[in-house]
Amino acid sequence: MVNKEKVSLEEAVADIPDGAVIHIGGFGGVGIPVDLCDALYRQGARNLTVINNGVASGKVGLAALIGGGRVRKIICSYPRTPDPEVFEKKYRAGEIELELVPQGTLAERIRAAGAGIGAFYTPTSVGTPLADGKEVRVLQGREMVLEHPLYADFALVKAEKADRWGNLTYNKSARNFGPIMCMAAKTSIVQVREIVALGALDPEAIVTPSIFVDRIVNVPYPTKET
Amino acid sequence: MVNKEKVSLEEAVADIPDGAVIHIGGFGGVGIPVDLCDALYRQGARNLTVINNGVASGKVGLAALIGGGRVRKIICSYPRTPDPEVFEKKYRAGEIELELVPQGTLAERIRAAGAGIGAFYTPTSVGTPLADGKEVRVLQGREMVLEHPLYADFALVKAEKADRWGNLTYNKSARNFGPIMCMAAKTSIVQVREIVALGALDPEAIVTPSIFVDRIVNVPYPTKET
Amino acid sequence: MAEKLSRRQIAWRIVQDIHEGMYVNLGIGQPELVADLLPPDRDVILHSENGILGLGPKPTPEEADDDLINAGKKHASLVTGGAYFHHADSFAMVRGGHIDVCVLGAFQVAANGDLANWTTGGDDLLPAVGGAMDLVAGAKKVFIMMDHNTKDGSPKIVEQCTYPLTGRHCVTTVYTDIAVIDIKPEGCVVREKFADMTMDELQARTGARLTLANDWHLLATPNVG
Amino acid sequence: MAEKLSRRQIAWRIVQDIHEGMYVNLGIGQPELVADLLPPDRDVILHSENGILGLGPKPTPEEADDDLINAGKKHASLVTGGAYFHHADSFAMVRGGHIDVCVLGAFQVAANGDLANWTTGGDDLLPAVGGAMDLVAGAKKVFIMMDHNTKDGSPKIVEQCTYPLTGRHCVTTVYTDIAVIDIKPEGCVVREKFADMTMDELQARTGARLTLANDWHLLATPNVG
Repeated sequence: MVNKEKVSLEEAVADIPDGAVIHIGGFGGVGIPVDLCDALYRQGARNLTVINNGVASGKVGLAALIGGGRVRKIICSYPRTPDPEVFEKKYRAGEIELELVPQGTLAERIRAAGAGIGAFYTPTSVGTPLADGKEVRVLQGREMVLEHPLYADFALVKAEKADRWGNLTYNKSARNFGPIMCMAAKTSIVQVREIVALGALDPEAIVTPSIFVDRIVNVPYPTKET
Repeated sequence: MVNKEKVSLEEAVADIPDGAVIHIGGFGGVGIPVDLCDALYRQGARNLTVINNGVASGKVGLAALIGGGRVRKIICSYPRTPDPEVFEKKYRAGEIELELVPQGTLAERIRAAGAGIGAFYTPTSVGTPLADGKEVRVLQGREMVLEHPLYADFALVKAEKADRWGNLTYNKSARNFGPIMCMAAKTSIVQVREIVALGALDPEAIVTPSIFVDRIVNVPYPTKET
Repeated sequence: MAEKLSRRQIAWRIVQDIHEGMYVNLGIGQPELVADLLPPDRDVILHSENGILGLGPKPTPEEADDDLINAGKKHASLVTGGAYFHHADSFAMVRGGHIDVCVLGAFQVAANGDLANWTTGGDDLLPAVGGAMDLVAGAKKVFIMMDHNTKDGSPKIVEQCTYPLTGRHCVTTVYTDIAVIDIKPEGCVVREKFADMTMDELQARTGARLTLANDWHLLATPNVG
Repeated sequence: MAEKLSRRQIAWRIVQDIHEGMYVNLGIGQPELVADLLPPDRDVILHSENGILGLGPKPTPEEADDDLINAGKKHASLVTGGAYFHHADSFAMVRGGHIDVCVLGAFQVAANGDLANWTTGGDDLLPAVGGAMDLVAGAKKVFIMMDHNTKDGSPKIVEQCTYPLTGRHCVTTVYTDIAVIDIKPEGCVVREKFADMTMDELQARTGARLTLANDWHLLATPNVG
């Protein structure tokens, strides 16, 4: 019987090694898998590369990983937060590397990794500093920039409901990067508010089919970014 | 008040001109918008380029358009049917052009058109006759072929339910190419089994958001491919 | 009579160019005022980068749902007919040319339509781009909402942007506190100018050469606060 | 004793290499037999190109739903835990390396793993490729199910394919009516051969040089019809 549920957060993240590349879901604090991030913090892995839309704020979750010096590099679209303590201080001190990517290009690069696309051309960022050094080609009469997939070893994602196969639904704008990150990581680890019986999710309304999910952990009362 | 419902199939397809490029949904007879195709047949447009997974069989819908000599070119992955009368005879007589595309590349080229991707690299078809003349590049250690978006002037699609804004759900495997074709055409025209009140579709379970839909027609008892 | 439009009046003016049935993305900050001034009987469907079509008004504290925010990371609501989707689908809408209008702020707009609105290149703030580069590359029309001049009086409409670009040749129209200016192949064309301001006065406050549209008229708005 | 495996026996043999939890795509035709021989207590999740995960058994005529078919365009069912999705998502699963195994038929397999299974290049049938090229490019393992020889006795395992290719270097293992042969960097390695057939006999029926695995054993299957 296929059952992807792990008994604990600790078990779910136990094998994430130093140096891993990790997709972390969430946008503006919504959909962030704070409990998985905290478990990873306790686990102790270092030298991580993290792909997330931002750099997180507060003291838990991704902010704890950054603040605790576990993250070597961030790939994101919006590394600015009201609280400069966590990321900005480390960045200005040269202790963390930053790759800035337009938000839509970030999403499409993650999807490309999940969908087996080797690279793609996008009009986004042509003529801007973010296209510096990138190949440009005219397609459909427009200049386009070549962008490459963003693979990850692991994805940490938060969803609403899962069944034991790993089919997922999300809640409102907490969906954001979750579905494409589950696609793009070798191993996707999902904290869900509720685990339901196989068959309880409407097959027409499953957002992430089970094939993209490797591990689920039930976290009925998820921690919020603070 | 936004209301994309058209009163008749005739009104919905009235402005499709000779020479139009048309995405037609469906796979294996399921999800084919037969009634829209028949309305287009009656409307009389000629010299069409049609993108569909196959070449249709029977006497109605896409088969009628092909049989009636309205289609100049087909772009598809599977131009073989039990009944050679419709497409094969015309093809062997040189009366219709064929562009053969692997099914996954077909789907991704349609999505690329809808998503504003200028072109993409895929490992599919490398080393085969379907890659002849195409640019090949090594990415992630593999040879990949450059593929271009498949735009269309119109999409004809069949869905299950719509609201007046054009939000759509589909039924089972009839979903197939519908969502990506709605994205990829300048004007997307959808026949639906049922029109429901705005708000009746679960926002978490809408498959095609209204932004991708231009016209809907209520066809409670759709014609089947025969 | 006021010497210039208030921000709400600029937003009101933009609303006049947003029509029934349009899909619209409003940038963070000032452009959010546009939502407040849309007539309730006009079906305009707001897109939010973080996976929402049909963004509704700010909820009451009781109605606020921590899983429902807008791109500015503030609590939001969903209108009847709205839908949720993931980030790649959201930016397929943007990049694929499905958004009719996006409204953004700007540091500088050039006469050729170049836009600079994400970083001044200085060291005071970390560079953060968000979805701006995707929006200006993909939206059918890019409306800029901004003060005509900086606080120290420098022009924000210029011959060439000196700040790092967000996109090239992307701006459709600039709505400022004193003018409505279309960016056309021939350059900056004044469609509307405030009150009895002369073209010389307007030109003096602008860093790029202006021409006056044949069918120009006065920029007049009601008092909307 | 039979001289070779029946098709159902080949399917049974393939089933032994499909494990609990695998996501599997079965090609149209003979590979569909694999589904019939999967033990009911083994959770193997079948993918169908037309947007289905969790393809179930053939429905009764009463249960058949005209909107639910498999990639072979025959009525199908959905198992508990299954899901529907669109074609681009379906081939994201395929191309993105998420399918553990696909099982396909073949005209020819070459010693270097090249596969020809979509057209003989002749004029008798229109060329039709479907999803085969995507599957062989994307699935983690490509299992080929075929007769060892053509009806006229020609080998189907060859040094070089003469028919147009479906993909290069893509075949993992070939399951025929007389052998199980892994395609390795060093070429065709016989893992199992039928009954008391000698390597010379097997080689005589094969168009590429074979080597015998150190841990080879007999290809034995129960009577499954």
